[in-house]
Amino acid sequence: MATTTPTKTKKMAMHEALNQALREEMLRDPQVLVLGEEVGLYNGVHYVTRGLYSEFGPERVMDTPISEESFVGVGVGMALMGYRPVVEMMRMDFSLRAMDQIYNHMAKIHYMSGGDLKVPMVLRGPEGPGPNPGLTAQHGQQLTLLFAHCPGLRVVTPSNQYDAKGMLKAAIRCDDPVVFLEPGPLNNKQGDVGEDDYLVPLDQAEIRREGTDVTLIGYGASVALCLQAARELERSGVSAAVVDMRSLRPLDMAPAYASVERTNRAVVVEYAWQSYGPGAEIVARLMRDAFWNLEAPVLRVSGKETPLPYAANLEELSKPQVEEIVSAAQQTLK
Amino acid sequence: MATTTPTKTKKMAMHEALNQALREEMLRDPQVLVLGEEVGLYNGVHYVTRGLYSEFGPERVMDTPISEESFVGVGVGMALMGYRPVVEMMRMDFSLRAMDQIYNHMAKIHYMSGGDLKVPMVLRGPEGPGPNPGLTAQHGQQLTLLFAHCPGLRVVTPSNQYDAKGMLKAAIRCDDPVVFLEPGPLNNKQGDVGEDDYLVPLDQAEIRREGTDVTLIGYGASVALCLQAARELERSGVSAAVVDMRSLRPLDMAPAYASVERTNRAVVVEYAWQSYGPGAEIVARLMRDAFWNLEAPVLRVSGKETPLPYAANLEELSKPQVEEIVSAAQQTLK
Amino acid sequence: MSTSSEPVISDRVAESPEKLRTLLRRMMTIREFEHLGEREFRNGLIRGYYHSYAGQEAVGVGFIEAMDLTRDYIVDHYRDHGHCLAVGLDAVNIYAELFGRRAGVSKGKGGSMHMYNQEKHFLGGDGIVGGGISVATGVGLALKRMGKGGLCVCFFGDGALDTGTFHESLNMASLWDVPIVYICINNQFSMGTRLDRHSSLTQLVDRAAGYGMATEQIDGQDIGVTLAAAERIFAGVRERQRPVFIEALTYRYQGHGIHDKPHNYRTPEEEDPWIHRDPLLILGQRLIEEKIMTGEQIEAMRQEVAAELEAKVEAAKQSPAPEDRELYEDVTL
Amino acid sequence: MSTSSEPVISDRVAESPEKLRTLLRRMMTIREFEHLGEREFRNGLIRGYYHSYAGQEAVGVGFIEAMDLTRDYIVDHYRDHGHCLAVGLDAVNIYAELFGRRAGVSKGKGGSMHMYNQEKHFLGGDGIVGGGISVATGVGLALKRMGKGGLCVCFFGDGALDTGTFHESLNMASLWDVPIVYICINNQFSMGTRLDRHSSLTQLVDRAAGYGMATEQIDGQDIGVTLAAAERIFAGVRERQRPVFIEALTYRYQGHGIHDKPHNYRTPEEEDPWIHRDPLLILGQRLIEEKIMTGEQIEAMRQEVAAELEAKVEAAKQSPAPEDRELYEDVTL
Ligand SMILES: Cc1ncc(C[n+]2csc(CCOP(=O)(O)OP(=O)(O)O)c2C)c(N)n1
Ligand SMILES: Cc1ncc(C[n+]2csc(CCOP(=O)(O)OP(=O)(O)O)c2C)c(N)n1
Ligand SMILES: [Mg+2]
Ligand SMILES: [Mg+2]
Repeated sequence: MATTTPTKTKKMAMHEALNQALREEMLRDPQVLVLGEEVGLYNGVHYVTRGLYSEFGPERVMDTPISEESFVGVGVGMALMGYRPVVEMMRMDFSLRAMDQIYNHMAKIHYMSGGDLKVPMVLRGPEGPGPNPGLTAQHGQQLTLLFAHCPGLRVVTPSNQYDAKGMLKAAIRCDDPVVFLEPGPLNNKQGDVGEDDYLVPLDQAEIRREGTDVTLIGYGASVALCLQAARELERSGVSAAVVDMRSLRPLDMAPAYASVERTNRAVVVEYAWQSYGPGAEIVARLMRDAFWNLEAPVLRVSGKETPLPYAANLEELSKPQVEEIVSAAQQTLK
Repeated sequence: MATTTPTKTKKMAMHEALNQALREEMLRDPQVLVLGEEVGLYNGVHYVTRGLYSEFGPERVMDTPISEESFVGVGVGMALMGYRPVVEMMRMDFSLRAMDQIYNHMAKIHYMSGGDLKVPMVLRGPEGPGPNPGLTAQHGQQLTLLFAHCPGLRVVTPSNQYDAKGMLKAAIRCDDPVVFLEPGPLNNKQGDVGEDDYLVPLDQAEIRREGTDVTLIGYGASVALCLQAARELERSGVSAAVVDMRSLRPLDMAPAYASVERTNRAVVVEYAWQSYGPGAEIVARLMRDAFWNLEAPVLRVSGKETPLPYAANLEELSKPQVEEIVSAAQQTLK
Repeated sequence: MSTSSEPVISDRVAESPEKLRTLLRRMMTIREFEHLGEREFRNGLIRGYYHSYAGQEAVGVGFIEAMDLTRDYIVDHYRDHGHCLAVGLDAVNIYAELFGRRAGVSKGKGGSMHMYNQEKHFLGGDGIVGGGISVATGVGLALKRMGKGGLCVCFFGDGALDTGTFHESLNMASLWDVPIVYICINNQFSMGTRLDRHSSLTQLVDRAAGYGMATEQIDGQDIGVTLAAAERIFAGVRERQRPVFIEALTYRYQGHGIHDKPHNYRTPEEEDPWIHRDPLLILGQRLIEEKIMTGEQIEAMRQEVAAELEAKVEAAKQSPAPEDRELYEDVTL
Repeated sequence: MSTSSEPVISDRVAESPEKLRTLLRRMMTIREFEHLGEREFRNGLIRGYYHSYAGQEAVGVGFIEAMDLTRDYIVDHYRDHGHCLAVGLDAVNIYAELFGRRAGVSKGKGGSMHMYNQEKHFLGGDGIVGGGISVATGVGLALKRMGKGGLCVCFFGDGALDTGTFHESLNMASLWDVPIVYICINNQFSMGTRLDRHSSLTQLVDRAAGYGMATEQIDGQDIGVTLAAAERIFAGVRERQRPVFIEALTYRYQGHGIHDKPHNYRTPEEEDPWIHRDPLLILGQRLIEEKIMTGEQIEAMRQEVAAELEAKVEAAKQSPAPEDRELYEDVTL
């Protein structure tokens, strides 16, 4: 997949970057269409589909009933016929309703048909505790793991506005089914986005910050926490590298390995629940392939293992904290 | 939870052991009931509910329509009212249809209600490639991980007939919602089962074989592979310990840590797909808490990362192989 | 009990003046509760979601009044504040939940959509559209097994009819003769989507036709109607041990949630006829007509209710936040 | 097109003698195919699942004959061998799939329930009950957008009506005017569960009443009826661009799958009337009555078909297993 570096950039919210990606791809390819709850007339609960209904009309921007299992299936069916549906989950939590379609159809038809059929679709939506606080237990989960474990899917998550646009465009053009996880906490956050038609590859991790003492590894919303922690560590003289995994399936470990070769230490950071969270796989790969470079155990800083509580203090506590990252990093240096 | 050691044992298939557990608990406690597809009149596709319908009648052994999401919900509702429903998934694959009920209701109501409500139910069924070969991509998955990641659930899986009975009985008596995963490959396999009313704790891993050179760690059906590999390793002079995790949530790492303290080496074995599989968490815990005892990276032997293919040779290949375990163990000893 | 889709013209319930006054006060309490709650949301005391029950009071108050809460149970959807008040939970505890405080109905852990109370037989509050329908079916089945004549009342919106679990659950309830009353609160919208854009049939009783279950469409604005219908229907369910599906026609005054601006997708003109059939107005006029209360007395009652609720808001504010360690309580780690 | 639940007495189709002979041969091929397949299962060549189509031939052959496979598409359930034959896939490739060989319809990777063929517009085979219903709805919607008059035919069993996705999909198909024909093959059983023990209404057209969609119950045993109904219904769907729901009444001769012993839950007596209305028998008798074929000619045809299929079995056996590396093909790693 070719990456082009855009010449001009503009500050915008992540939802605007995603909106640009959708709009550009819909203009480029008439097979691209969008469906989901409130994506059309309502303009999208998290603004990602804003303006598309009035520009492209109800045949390409389809409001669905609250039927997650089946409108994912509708997406699969349209994809089998050569369309490129982008199916929105209002929140990824609701994809629990669609797990059968995702695991057993979207992900597997290509394989089960011996390669005869393709399912070029994108399933996307926000996950995790944000953009607003107070989402509570059934609306603010980060279920990344459920997708990442499933062969046949690609699972990606951007950590910034620039990637959000380029990766969503790449996902739409990809012939595999792609689960595109939008970090809820970043939805309304501003950042630089290229104005041209550029793609960001779906299978390449990226070093966000060089460092020599410890490698902080994150994906999606946790990359920002890693960068913050790295700045704090710098003050106490610790040089932390930050790796943004970007894709969880396939998982590109090369940049992490390269960084750990220098730092010999790593901390994996994620909003997901720790036990069996995606970070465990990153640790297990480091164990296998970077063991001899490690001078301390790789630690994890994660979301706390409870349903997301409502009370403000408990909700805040339940998230991975920058201080926890800092202290984990320091612990690897002891 | 008290464990009693039975005085007499008898050889029987795992499905018979499970059947005994159900029957004993139904006799003991009138609040215990069973529901699922073909569990009654048909006597259960995998024989686990055999005879219960004629003994306990249709009010306590309920045949359901093909409505997985909603009959799990029915189980949740009955549990809220003080019943102890045991909900069967004909195959755990079909629980993908019920993921919302499992994640958002069964697992969370206790927490979301601030502890006011309890959901004492068991969700059980066979998973993985067996008992028969040829289950194919939508029927032979091992989706352990999807449950293990969810706070609020207990997730257990027996590796032998004896535990199958004692753990299912303990699961039924437990006030937490329990996902009880029956290793498909073991369903028809024979082994010793206690004839009395005994319980096996839901949160304790167990050393199945002592060894001094390498620790093989498995759960459910993979424990048998570990034991086989251990016997083969013995022939080449390698002494392998085998740890049976038994419970994945909570995860009892103590026996594994103790064993690795002696062996300094470990291989984690599972039928699940490797990437983001439960084994990754076990590796990540060893990384954190046993790092300084390790003299080689902990390796994993897992199911291959593709949908389960049909052709006999491909299906066989897709499973974790004893030779792969042996060679991974030997690699840790290099 | 009608199984047709024709709206049934139920008799207005003939209740004592005292009862009618109580019902008015209860509906007023809900209306005022939501006003103050929305104010406190804007003040920053409430976070996340806020779904107001304003406009729908006659449905919840009518049906819940007819329940026998010594043996009947409720399973609710996320728009649950009004129902919490109707079962008799103290507004202090409901506000405290909305403020995320220890005194909250769910100890501050649940939030707006997740109120539960075993004692009042109120089994949630649920944030997943349709998520409670199968749970309620299980509760109804348990009540049947328990044999004390209890029934389950399950509330949900028109949008919930589009979820597969609605269909699965009604089939099972009918197969198994579950004593349950499914109450679809048809407030004409699923979030910003008008009924005819999400439902292939807009007479929702017709969408429940496929289960061999009695169905009935009722006016959800007149509490005389909802209460009379509820009493008659509950008696039938207890006697026949069969499920029933009710479509209560009503209207959501506010946006879907507090951030939603409904005039993006509907006009003030279409709201008008509903506002003219406001449930508080209808009962108020009846009380005036029947000379039970004067307009001034009604206004005085409203002010009294509002003042009481202000005190409840203040009391709720006094409750401390949960302690940090409570994060890890009520879950096996 | 009827929207009522009354069985419609469709005209028997008046076809050329040649056509009728072809239809008989096709149904015979399916029947014999399944006999040989079950034999090979018992011989150990086929593993896992085997769901026989025997008894239901007039449904699949009738409806598929009426399709225009240059533009129409099929989405099927797991009982798919018969439909694969009806769309014109070679029995060699179907057997090869059942044997897990490279020449298989899905290169040996899918198995009995997972046959797919883009060229024949056959989009699966699906092991999840009801799993294809929404996929088919998407296919139908795509066909509508493509504007070439194509329609989608979606087959599933009576058990699939209990899955929520059935309900969700029909609602969307009706809302969006999707040109799709949902064909419920009501063979009276969902595995070992008789219709009245899994479905609250046993006239399945009635369970599809809630979507404002035309529904029709037809006799699924007489191919004259199924073919005529199919032609009429497809023409209507193309013209009106509206979905239709069909309930085809038929019977599953064998157990649910090859290991199932149906006499554990049903009697030979109740099978009798169905076996007397065997689809091959009905068409055979018609051919004899109309003097198109004699009984001997029919038997000769059966033997010829059987011999041909024996050769196909042998040919399929010649196909090698997939190479080991194919495990990792057709999936992004
Ligand atoms: C499974 C699921 N999908 C989507 C949502 C988001 N959502 C919350 S409420 C709602 C609309 C529901 O409308 P209705 O059922 O009519 O209830 P009302 O809000 O009108 O009371 C939607 C789409 C959700 N909570 N759960
Ligand atoms: C979601 C799901 N649940 C359960 C099963 C197991 N199962 C396979 S077929 C079947 C019965 C289906 O009956 P029906 O839909 O009438 O089709 P028929 O077998 O009669 O053709 C069941 C329960 C499954 N495959 N998928
Ligand atoms: Mg509504
Ligand atoms: Mg059937």
